[in-house]
Amino acid sequence: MSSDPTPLKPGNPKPWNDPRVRSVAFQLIAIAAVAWIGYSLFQNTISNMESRGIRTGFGFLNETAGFGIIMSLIDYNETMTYARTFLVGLTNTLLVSGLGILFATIVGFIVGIARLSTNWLVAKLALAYIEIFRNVPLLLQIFFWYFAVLGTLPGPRQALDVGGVAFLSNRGIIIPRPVFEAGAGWIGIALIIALIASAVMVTWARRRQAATGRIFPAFPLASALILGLPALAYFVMGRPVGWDIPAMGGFNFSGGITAIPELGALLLALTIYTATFIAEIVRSGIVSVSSGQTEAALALGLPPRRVLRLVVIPQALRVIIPPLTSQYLNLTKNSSLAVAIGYPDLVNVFMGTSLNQTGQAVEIVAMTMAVYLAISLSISLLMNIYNRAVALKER
Amino acid sequence: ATLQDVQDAGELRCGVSNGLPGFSQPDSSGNWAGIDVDTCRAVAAAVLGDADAVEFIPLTAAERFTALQSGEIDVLSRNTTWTTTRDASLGLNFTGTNYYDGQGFLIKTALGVDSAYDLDGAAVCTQAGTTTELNLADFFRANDMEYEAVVFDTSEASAQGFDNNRCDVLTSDTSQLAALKTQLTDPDSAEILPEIISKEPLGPVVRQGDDEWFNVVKWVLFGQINAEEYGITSENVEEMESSDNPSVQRIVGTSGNMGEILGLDDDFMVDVISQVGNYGEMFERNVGPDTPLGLNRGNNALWTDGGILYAPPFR
Amino acid sequence: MIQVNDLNKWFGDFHVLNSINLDVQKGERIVICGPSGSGKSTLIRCLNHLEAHQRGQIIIDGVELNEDVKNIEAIRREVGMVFQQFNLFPHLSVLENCLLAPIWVRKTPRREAIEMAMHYLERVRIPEQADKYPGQLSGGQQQRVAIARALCMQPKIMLFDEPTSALDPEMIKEVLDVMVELASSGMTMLCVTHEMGFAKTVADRVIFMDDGQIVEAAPPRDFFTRPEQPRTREFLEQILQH
Amino acid sequence: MIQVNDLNKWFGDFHVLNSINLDVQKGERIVICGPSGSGKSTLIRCLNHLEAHQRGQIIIDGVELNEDVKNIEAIRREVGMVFQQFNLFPHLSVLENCLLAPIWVRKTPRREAIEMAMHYLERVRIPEQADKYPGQLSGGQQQRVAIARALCMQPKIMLFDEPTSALDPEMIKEVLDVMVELASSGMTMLCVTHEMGFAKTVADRVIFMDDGQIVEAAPPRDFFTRPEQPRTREFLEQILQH
Amino acid sequence: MAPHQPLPNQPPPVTQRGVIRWLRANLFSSWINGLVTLVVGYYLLSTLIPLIDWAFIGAVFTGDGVDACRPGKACWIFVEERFGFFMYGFYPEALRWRPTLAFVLFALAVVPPFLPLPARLRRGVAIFGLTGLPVGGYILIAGGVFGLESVDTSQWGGLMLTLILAYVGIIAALPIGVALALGRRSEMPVIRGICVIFIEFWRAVPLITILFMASVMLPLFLPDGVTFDKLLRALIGITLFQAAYMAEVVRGGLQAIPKGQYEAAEALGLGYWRRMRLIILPQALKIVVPGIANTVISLFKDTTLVLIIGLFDLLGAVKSTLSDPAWNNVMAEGYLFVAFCFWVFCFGMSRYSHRVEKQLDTDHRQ
Ligand SMILES: Nc1ncnc2c1ncn2[C@@H]1O[C@H](COP(=O)(O)OP(=O)(O)OP(=O)(O)O)[C@@H](O)[C@H]1O
Ligand SMILES: Nc1ncnc2c1ncn2[C@@H]1O[C@H](COP(=O)(O)OP(=O)(O)OP(=O)(O)O)[C@@H](O)[C@H]1O
Ligand SMILES: [Mg+2]
Ligand SMILES: [Mg+2]
Repeated sequence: MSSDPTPLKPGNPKPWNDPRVRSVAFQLIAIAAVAWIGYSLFQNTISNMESRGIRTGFGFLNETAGFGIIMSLIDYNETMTYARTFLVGLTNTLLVSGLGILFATIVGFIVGIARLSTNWLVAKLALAYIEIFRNVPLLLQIFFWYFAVLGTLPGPRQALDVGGVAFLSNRGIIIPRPVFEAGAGWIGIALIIALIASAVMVTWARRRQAATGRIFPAFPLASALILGLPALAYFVMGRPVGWDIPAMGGFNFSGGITAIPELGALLLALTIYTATFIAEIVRSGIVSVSSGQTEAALALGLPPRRVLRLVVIPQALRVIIPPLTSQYLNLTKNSSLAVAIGYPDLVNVFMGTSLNQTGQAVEIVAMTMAVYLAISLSISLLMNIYNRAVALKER
Repeated sequence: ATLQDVQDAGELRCGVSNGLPGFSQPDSSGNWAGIDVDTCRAVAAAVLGDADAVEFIPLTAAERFTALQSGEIDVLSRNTTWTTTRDASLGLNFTGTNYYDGQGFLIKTALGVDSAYDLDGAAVCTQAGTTTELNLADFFRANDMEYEAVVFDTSEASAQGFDNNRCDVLTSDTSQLAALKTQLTDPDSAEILPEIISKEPLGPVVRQGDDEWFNVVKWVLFGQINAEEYGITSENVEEMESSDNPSVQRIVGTSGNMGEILGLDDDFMVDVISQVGNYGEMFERNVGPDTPLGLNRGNNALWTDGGILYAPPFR
Repeated sequence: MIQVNDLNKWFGDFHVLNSINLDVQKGERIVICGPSGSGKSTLIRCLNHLEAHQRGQIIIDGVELNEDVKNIEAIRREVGMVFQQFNLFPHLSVLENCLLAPIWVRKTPRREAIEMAMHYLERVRIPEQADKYPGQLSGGQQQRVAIARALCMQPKIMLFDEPTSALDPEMIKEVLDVMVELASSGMTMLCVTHEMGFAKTVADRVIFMDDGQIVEAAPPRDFFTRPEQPRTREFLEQILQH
Repeated sequence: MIQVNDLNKWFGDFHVLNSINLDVQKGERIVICGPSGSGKSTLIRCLNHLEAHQRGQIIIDGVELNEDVKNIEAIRREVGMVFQQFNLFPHLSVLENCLLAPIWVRKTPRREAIEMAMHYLERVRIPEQADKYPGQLSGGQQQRVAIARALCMQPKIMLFDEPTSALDPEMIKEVLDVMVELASSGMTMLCVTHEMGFAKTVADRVIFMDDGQIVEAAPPRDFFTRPEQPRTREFLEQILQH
Repeated sequence: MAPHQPLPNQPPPVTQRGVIRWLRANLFSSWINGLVTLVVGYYLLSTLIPLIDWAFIGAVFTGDGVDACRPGKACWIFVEERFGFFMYGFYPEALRWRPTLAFVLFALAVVPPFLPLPARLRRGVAIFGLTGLPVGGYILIAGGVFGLESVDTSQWGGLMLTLILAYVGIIAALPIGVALALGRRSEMPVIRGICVIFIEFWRAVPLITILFMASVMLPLFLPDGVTFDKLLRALIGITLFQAAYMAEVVRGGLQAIPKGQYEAAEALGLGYWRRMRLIILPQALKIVVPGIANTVISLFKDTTLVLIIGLFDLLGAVKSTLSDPAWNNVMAEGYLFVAFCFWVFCFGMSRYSHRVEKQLDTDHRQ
């Protein structure tokens, strides 16, 4: 063993030939370069802003904005502050991205599966859909849906009427708004009870299956419960929910909840565009599960839908999820194209109007970018956690 | 200093609207025309002696101030309203007014509305980042009416939205409304309501803190107005050089040193007037009664003709 | 147990199985061999309807195999299959692989299913691997898991499609040992293989296929020592050289 | 030619090489063997600094191998290496694989380099494959190209890391033949291999490693007939069974 | 037993043959499938027929002005009349042969992978496409030297501008992307960190915010008086954006190269840069051809965003004429025309990349 008192060390190289020295030096230079670039950008910006008399700082956030926004999820009117417009833009961006992600996922999965249909017509139709909408710029598609399609809907006076309660016109879709009266709380309580009962039932069904082997149709029952119980409460309590049905008055419908066409067009375009990518991802995910896996599962006697649920989908998801999240990110970023048709998203409201009123470009652009960065980083983080959780154990 | 920079570059960078008939609009070979465009040309003629030495940079309303602040453009001439905030807190200076305007409403005749006070609940198309957007809010608030603001990033898109019936009313400066009306599928299906809800003095803007350049841009416009007042036109400017009216002489540079004290040649107004014309010519050419816009001088007539155009004297 | 009458199958225009007739008794062990492309795999796969046939009859344990989904499911429950490429489910542990069929097909309570799975894993001599994932096992171990998984269905018939040909020589022995043991316990087996040693020791009948047809079927002693058909002789000469 | 003094290497906490001492003369041919994981590959890879060592000295042809980039370059120029997995460059033709080192490292004019490459390709008996791509060759041919590629550097020392263990039995012979020929031409060689036949024919010394240490080093005659250490005997018994 | 007589192979039953088989297998394999076929087929026909009627049968292709068009049918005269503007923007008409020539050269540089040319010639053409062509193309289009009349970038527009943006974006983004990818795999933590931050930043923010910064805010960050061309700035923004995506694609390729290749190259005595240039990158880039093609296609589509910063690319050019009072109600035609142009290019590029992939692959089977 090495009980040598003076161990032989590999001789020391000449410093300029030592890769460690070189590496440290190189990195120092890199740090210096980046720091210098950063510093001079900062310095230039400061001095330019000063010499041009541009206001700096975030004080403007507390000033009154003074302009109206067509759609806002949170309470807003023109007497509120710029900080509020930031929140309005942010929530609108999150709304359109969230809905877009939801719809694009649904459409994407359907089309991706249709692509694998044994029906030639369906498969080719799915392919045609993908090839057409994937290869046309999103901005153009937004214009198309907004101006060329939704723009041709009739005006509010000639609105297409769905059962006299919901209306479709070029002002958007207007649906009745529920007005809760006394006793409506019971419906909520019934819903909560149904949810809890369903959860209990699913657990119980799983336990019973483990104990007796019998499979319990928990899913259909739970759905029935969640829908049925609140409905029951609704009638028992003597229908405590009134509906604010939109009515034509003056220029527009009043009452009800309106989904503005800008939102509609943006959602349509984002959904249809992103779904083409998701469809391809889904298809390749499913194809990546080798036919041997399906055959083995069938040979075990599993019925086809169980094969899907127990064998194919869990394996396909591993392949699907990572590229799927980057599509989600793309969709969120692409929602900034809202500015082209006037949907009041973050870029439109905050980086558009607010920036223009206050003139504080640097602060506002930085805040806007920070929002997108934060969204992106948190999704990446979740993604990494997921990936680690589902990584296949290998030798 | 901007004057020096422009002279060194041999070209004036001018921010204009990306398509507003009568004010700034490119034709399909890239030639820009409009009263805002001519304002820039006049500055270029004064500073560089060549009215064509301008690079026009189309900007959306939302981009314009940032572009000027950052130094991306030398002068902003993009039907921009002169307001306190803009003058004071954006680090900008308005050099004057090249068009006195007011905000109005364009409405579909079919709706049968004839007053802006009957617009309660209307959907209103407008352009992002404009005073229009703010005045609109004020007007409806003051009259206790509801409205729905449909905000587009270009005026052309807002007209498109109005045309598509996305909104009931299009609001903008009346001059623009006249221009936008011509772009409708059926220009006769809409009319401009009588109410003017705001004052909109539109004019060129420069960066704050560069007084030399501020003066140049300011006095080129004043010069054009004064030229109209003294009857100097692009036709007769040569002859006017031999005029013995001292006011005229100072304008055409045959007496006094107006150019020199501004940092320009003494006959800078000759370049401006011969190449671009006086204010009246500029007006008639771009927005006057013989153009598709067909606007009358109205407020924009000289003070001597019942308007409010009043330029300080060249002296 | 298995009756195949005049079975015909085409892939497009290509006639893969041509009038196959076969009768397998309960407990019989059949080895199928033949040159590549002769339709051995296809035949095996027809027996649990991984491939549909176009003409003829397959009757398994009294149930006719046709397009009727109920029949197919009933038959698949009785027929276990082991693939050349193992086809284990990589996202499930070894134990979970084995539990799938008992729990979801046979509706066995989980506890019992686990007991049974461990029993079969012991039988294929890898009980200690129960909690590993397939990716962590060697090929031989994987194939043994595949056998255990099929056994967990408690099938009446086991089909093997070249179960050893994707393995390294040392691992082949592990798997063959397990199969020999299985055979000696009286399981009905159909096995496509070129392991002639295996055929000699355990088969009741060896079937030789060529060009989609059964050329010869005979007990192994006769088959290897005095094949009747010249085609068989030719094939045996090639294969026994090794 | 090669001097290794008290060489120690750790992977993290794991002591892979433990006080290795080794002296190789010019023209000597050394075979290294030992159980898997004993550190044979690591030792070989230390000799051209594919792995850095943490203690001890390696002196090759008078140059000490340390972190000094110049020294590493100088030593790599003199040492050719043949990997178990060949590691040919798939995007380059066989000839281009061989030209790489002469042209870019030795700065030989292209014409000369081609001549030399063809010479070595002839020596490994595959001149006719010069314009093919590695993907089009069999394993044995690929390994011969790898040898030719290493020879084209005109190295003073050749290192082989189990050059035949990824090959089919028939191909092993092709490659061993080439190596024997190379050995007989007087090249200094260090070869990790379990081909005992090769060791017997060409080695000047056989080194047995276990657990990161050199357990025994002896001429092949002594090594195979009367190994001194019990550990060596045990290993030889296992390996010679085959 | 009699010697085995091989039975003759029989033709498959009718359900397995010809058209019937195809129909059965593909459209009517089960009653559900059959139903789906009928429903889908019905809706397909009932939308396609009016569409075809609108776009082709009833459409007006030649004539004079908007009056020659039929209401409710496509009016392609509009596209025809403005075609020059859509293709070249404000580029002076007399000089339009110059960009045309540049693009013909470009097309010539793109074709060779499909011609049975000697490898060396092919490589020569490829190198020309990556180096000589951009320079030559720029000189041709911008002019100002060799007696060519200078054309300011503010006059560039239409499809020409779209193609220039995409082409330059790709050519410039590739080397930066490769450098970033190498940096991200570097052993030096500082370099790796810088590259990671750079890549993640550019991938996270929307392109239009970048274009906004580049087009109106840039002078704020630069020393006083330093300024450059607006088109160039858009190009830089697009390029850096693209480079971040490219870097991730290339990194995938680098990761796919087995460690043995690095070691073998090292054992041959090749230094870092030679290792990368001669061994690693050629293999990695080949692997990522499909990935590169995808980013290129998305870049090509993203160039439409320059419309928002006031450049008249193809979409911008079309959009700006839509407000022309002389041409009312031609919006659908205009947008469809743009969509068609983009579609042709994007679809073409994806086919092209498949071909290139195959081409690179047949060089040597593994
Ligand atoms: N899905 C398919 N479509 C078309 N032809 C097929 C298909 N599957 C198999 N074949 C063809 O059918 C023939 C029989 O295939 P099969 O797999 O049954 O042969 P095998 O006897 O098992 O051969 P091997 O010993 O190589 O496994 C082969 O010629 C094969 O090419
Ligand atoms: N990069 C590494 N990091 C950590 N441990 C390693 C690394 N490379 C090798 N080892 C470990 O070092 C030990 C010696 O490895 P080495 O490859 O030198 O053995 P070997 O004698 O060549 O074995 P074999 O005959 O299997 O090739 C092994 O236990 C191995 O797991
Ligand atoms: Mg087979
Ligand atoms: Mg080793």
